[in-house]
Amino acid sequence: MKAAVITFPGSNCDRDCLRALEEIPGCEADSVWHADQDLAGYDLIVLPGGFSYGDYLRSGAIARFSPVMAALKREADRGVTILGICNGFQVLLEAGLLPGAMRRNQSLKFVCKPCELVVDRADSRFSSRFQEGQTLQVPVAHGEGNYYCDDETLKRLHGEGQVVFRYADNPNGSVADIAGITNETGNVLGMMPHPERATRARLGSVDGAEIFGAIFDFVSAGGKS
Amino acid sequence: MSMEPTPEEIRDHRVYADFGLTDAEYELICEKLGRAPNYVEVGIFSVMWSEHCSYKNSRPVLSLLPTKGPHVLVGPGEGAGIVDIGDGQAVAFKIESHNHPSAVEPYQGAATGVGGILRDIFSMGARPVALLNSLRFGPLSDGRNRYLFERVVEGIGGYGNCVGVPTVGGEAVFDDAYSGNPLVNVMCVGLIDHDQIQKGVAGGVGNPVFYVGPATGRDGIHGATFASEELNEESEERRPAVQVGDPFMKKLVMESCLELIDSGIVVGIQDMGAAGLTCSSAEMASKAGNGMELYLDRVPCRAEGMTPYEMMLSESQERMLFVVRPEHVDRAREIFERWEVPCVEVGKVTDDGRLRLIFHGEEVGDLPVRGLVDDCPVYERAVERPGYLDMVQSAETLNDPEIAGVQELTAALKAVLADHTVASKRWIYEQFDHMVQGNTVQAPGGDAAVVEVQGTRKALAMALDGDGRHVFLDPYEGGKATVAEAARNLVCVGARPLAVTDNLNFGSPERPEIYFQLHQSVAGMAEACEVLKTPVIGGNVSLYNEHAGQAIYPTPVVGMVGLIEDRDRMIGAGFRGDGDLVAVLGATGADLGGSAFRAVLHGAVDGAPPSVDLQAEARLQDTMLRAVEAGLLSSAHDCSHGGLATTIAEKAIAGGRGANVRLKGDLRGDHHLFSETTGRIVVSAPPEAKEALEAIAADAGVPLSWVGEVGGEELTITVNDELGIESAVADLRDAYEGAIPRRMEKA
Amino acid sequence: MFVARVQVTIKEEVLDPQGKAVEGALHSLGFEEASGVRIGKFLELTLNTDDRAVAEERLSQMCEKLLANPVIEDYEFELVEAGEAR
Amino acid sequence: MFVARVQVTIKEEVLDPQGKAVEGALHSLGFEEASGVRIGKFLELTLNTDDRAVAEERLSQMCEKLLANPVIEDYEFELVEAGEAR
Ligand SMILES: Nc1ncnc2c1ncn2[C@@H]1O[C@H](COP(=O)(O)OP(=O)(O)O)[C@@H](O)[C@H]1O
Ligand SMILES: [Mg+2]
Repeated sequence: MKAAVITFPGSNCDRDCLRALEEIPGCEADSVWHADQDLAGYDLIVLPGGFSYGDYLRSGAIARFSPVMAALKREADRGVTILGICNGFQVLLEAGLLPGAMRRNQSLKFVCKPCELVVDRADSRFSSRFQEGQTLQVPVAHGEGNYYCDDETLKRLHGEGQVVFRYADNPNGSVADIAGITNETGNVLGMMPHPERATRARLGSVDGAEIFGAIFDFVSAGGKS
Repeated sequence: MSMEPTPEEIRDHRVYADFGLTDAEYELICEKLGRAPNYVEVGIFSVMWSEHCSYKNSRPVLSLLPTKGPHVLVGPGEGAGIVDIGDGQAVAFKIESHNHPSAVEPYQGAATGVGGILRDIFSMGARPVALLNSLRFGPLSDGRNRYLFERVVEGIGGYGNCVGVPTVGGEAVFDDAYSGNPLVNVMCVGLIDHDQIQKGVAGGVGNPVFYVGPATGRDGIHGATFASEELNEESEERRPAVQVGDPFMKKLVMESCLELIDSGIVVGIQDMGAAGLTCSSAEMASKAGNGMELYLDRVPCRAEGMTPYEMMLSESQERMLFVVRPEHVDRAREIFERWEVPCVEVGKVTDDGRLRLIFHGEEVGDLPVRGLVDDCPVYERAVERPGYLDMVQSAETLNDPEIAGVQELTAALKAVLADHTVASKRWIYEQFDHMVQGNTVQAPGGDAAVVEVQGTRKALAMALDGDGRHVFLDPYEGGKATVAEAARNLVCVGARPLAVTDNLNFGSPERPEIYFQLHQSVAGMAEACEVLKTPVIGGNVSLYNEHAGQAIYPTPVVGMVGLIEDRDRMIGAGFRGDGDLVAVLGATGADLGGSAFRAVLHGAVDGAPPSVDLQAEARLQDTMLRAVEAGLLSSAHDCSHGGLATTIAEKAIAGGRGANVRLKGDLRGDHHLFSETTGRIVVSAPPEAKEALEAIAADAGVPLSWVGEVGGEELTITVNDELGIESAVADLRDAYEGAIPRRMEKA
Repeated sequence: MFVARVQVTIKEEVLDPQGKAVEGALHSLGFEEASGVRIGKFLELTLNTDDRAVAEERLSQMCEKLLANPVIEDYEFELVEAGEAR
Repeated sequence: MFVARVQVTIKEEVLDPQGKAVEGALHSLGFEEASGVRIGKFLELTLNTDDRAVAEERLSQMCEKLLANPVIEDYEFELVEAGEAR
């Protein structure tokens, strides 16, 4: 599997994501600068967490105009697997690749802690290593993770099986406890929790590694789950 | 510019006095210059000769501290100290205060404090891997204190979270002594290879000098002076001294500077911290024994019509100064262009030992570099033992009516656990990203934070400790205790303490009784550092912490870093396995002076605090490390505030399991449970480890008593067979975890 | 030259956690008369053009594209000729 | 009843990193004509009082105490009688 991790000015989980990917045998991961315009040849593109452009104005609002984003859209349309984590999720929302928007956490406070996630769909390319209803330990760290969408969109998300991860104990006020959703075609996932921070037992959990692992399985199987 | 006073007016109207210079200092400046200084020159002298930059009041005291050790690669004098951790790697760390800015604008004050300390670390060439902070406020029952606390925490998070350096630990203390003058100390730890260590030198005559970072504004002018005076009603008027941080820009400046350093072309680099362009240029020139010429027209400015005075004294954030050889200029520019960080040539290195300022083709300042940096007068202040000491120390702390019976004692324990200084600091650290970079293997909440060194089996442990109450009651013993506790925190996770960075937070040194506190506590710290073999490799001094004439508790804060050779040996504070045995290492005496128990239950801060037997402490810590190395222990937790009862309760809460503990001894029950004798650690170990642990302790002559076993969901503690504490762990957790949130929700 | 003053507000139907919190704080400070607090953004910028119609058109684009997120936010602006008193 | 509209802006001499970043983004989107971008807060609230003078006085207090941080921010407001068209 060939993976790309995009670095926007202000990304700060890019190295962590690279490291998590490199720990998978058979995975090659490149760091890609936001000014690059070519993403051809990658099986997975990761938009990492952090504070792109300081998250000034709105989180993800400025990064979505980075040169690399046009290429990302192309790859997304082609069905390439795209994973937006935390700030990456916010960028995908702002870019319209996923529906909805982020608000400030209900507590108005940044929250960093281990979090319990419930797997809502085990048939996505991101969650195939889990059982439906299984709970995972994956930490969150964000100030604007309070997911919003209108009722109609929510119905559609549920109807189309786009909600992949839910919070067992909602840390931020998100609509319907949503922690991670895909687009309609299921190749783009945005999630607020950080799987790259749950890749070694010493960090408290290895559940995050299984998310990367599921993507690896999908790609290795020639893009069929 | 025409509005600036002339040299004559400065002299006649004593304008220099507004900048904090004395008449004698002004005379000395005239002597150094051979003439009366103009406005920009007197401004520059005043910041360079402020306490914050010159240490003119504290230098005689600082010289007491041991600074050498075989593993010290860089000691005090640079942006940060650096200590070897083997295999060509080293750890850089330093602490810094941002007390006064935080009192006036808590969010930005704290945020820019974090920004400043990060600069100190990466300007040495080290990549920041962890941040810590030490906070002190008045009680949270007061609205203003809650506001300061809330905003300071947000500011630290707002900055640290954004730059992507995990905030892994710290401390927070609440006491009336800090109402009106909160303390905000921040520490940064970085990793570096030996061959990458940078020094802030302006070497090579003729080399160009570059300014990096955002434009200079009119913010923070005279910040260093502001930090060196007492707070009063007019402090709010000093608002221009408050700066706004830009963590996003900082992240870019940091990454680009690290790349520049990595490229190997840097001759010298230094951050523009306190006193901005002035301090960085003068110090870099001074360290190289050179001079520097600055072309002020080229300094990027945010506002129109900025004067040389404003440019030189601004403390706008996120700026750096560096020197490279002419042939490397293009390479340097390329790096900053890629990161979209402004980088401008603003001067050159000269050989005449002068700092010359050129503006619109005219020389507007001409100062001797040595005079600015090294010739500030040093003051040996008068020392006088404060009158209060005899009074507080002679207080009877052992004669209060005994708190007895399981109900009363359990209630007392819950009250101590819910004291906001003792209570869980989760409310704080959950607002900090303590996991970014993916190396945090002991999150905040334990005795020390632990961060892995990527690509090795090593890990770094770090802790920050201060105990103003004990230092107030006995400066010398309190100074010793502060160092001893920091080291003990490190050994509790299995780390060997390496070195110290300290922050001396005191009142006005011009008051003899304050100078006594400063002198005595530093002497105590020095002795402890000597015995525990933890040299001081850097630090910071913050004096004049007074509000409305009232000084804070004398509060030296110690930041310590230790090394864990094998991360798999690391242990935590919480009970781990049911059936494990519980032991107390160290002896318990009747030490209620200055204790949390007395403060919470009797409302008194008095008595003689526990004295510290440093030799016993060294043996204890050594024993602890040997036990960890032998893999004997399941957990360890330093016994400090709130005594054995609190320590054991914390172990139960952290481990999510109960214990059955039986204490024996000659002390009164409540005293046994809550005494704060130093030099104790509560450990748990599997039964099979019992004999080996006994052997190690006996060998070192460290008292060891087996007091119970782990298990169940209840904590019970008997003293001499009488039930003292009995509670579900969940109820203890509620008291401990709920204390700060409940106080903040009351808002 | 125009000075643009842009107000970006969270849509009515979207819960505004910040507004709620500020309202609570106002009440606890004794400002009981305050209600319905909504918090948004206020932006000020200068537009280097002399044609009001062009300025309006361009500013609308800026708002649509970047300054507001149409999923949860509304915007409103006014243009004032630079130098003019407001 | 009055509706209050409050604008909180960062003081002239204080750095506004948000404004800087947004200005950069506008330029890279081709909105070269935009400059001097400053970002502040916009608040809307209802005041349950019928006396304009009282409303003004109280609103000033709210701004001083809570809504603006006088150390680095300025504020401005207007009061509109509820129901009135703006
Ligand atoms: N309390 C202290 N103990 C030991 N060294 C100190 C102490 N305070 C300051 N120093 C050292 O004095 C040197 C001068 O500090 P300084 O240049 O003022 O740093 P900064 O500008 O970052 O405040 C630093 O190396 C610092 O580590
Ligand atoms: Mg420095």
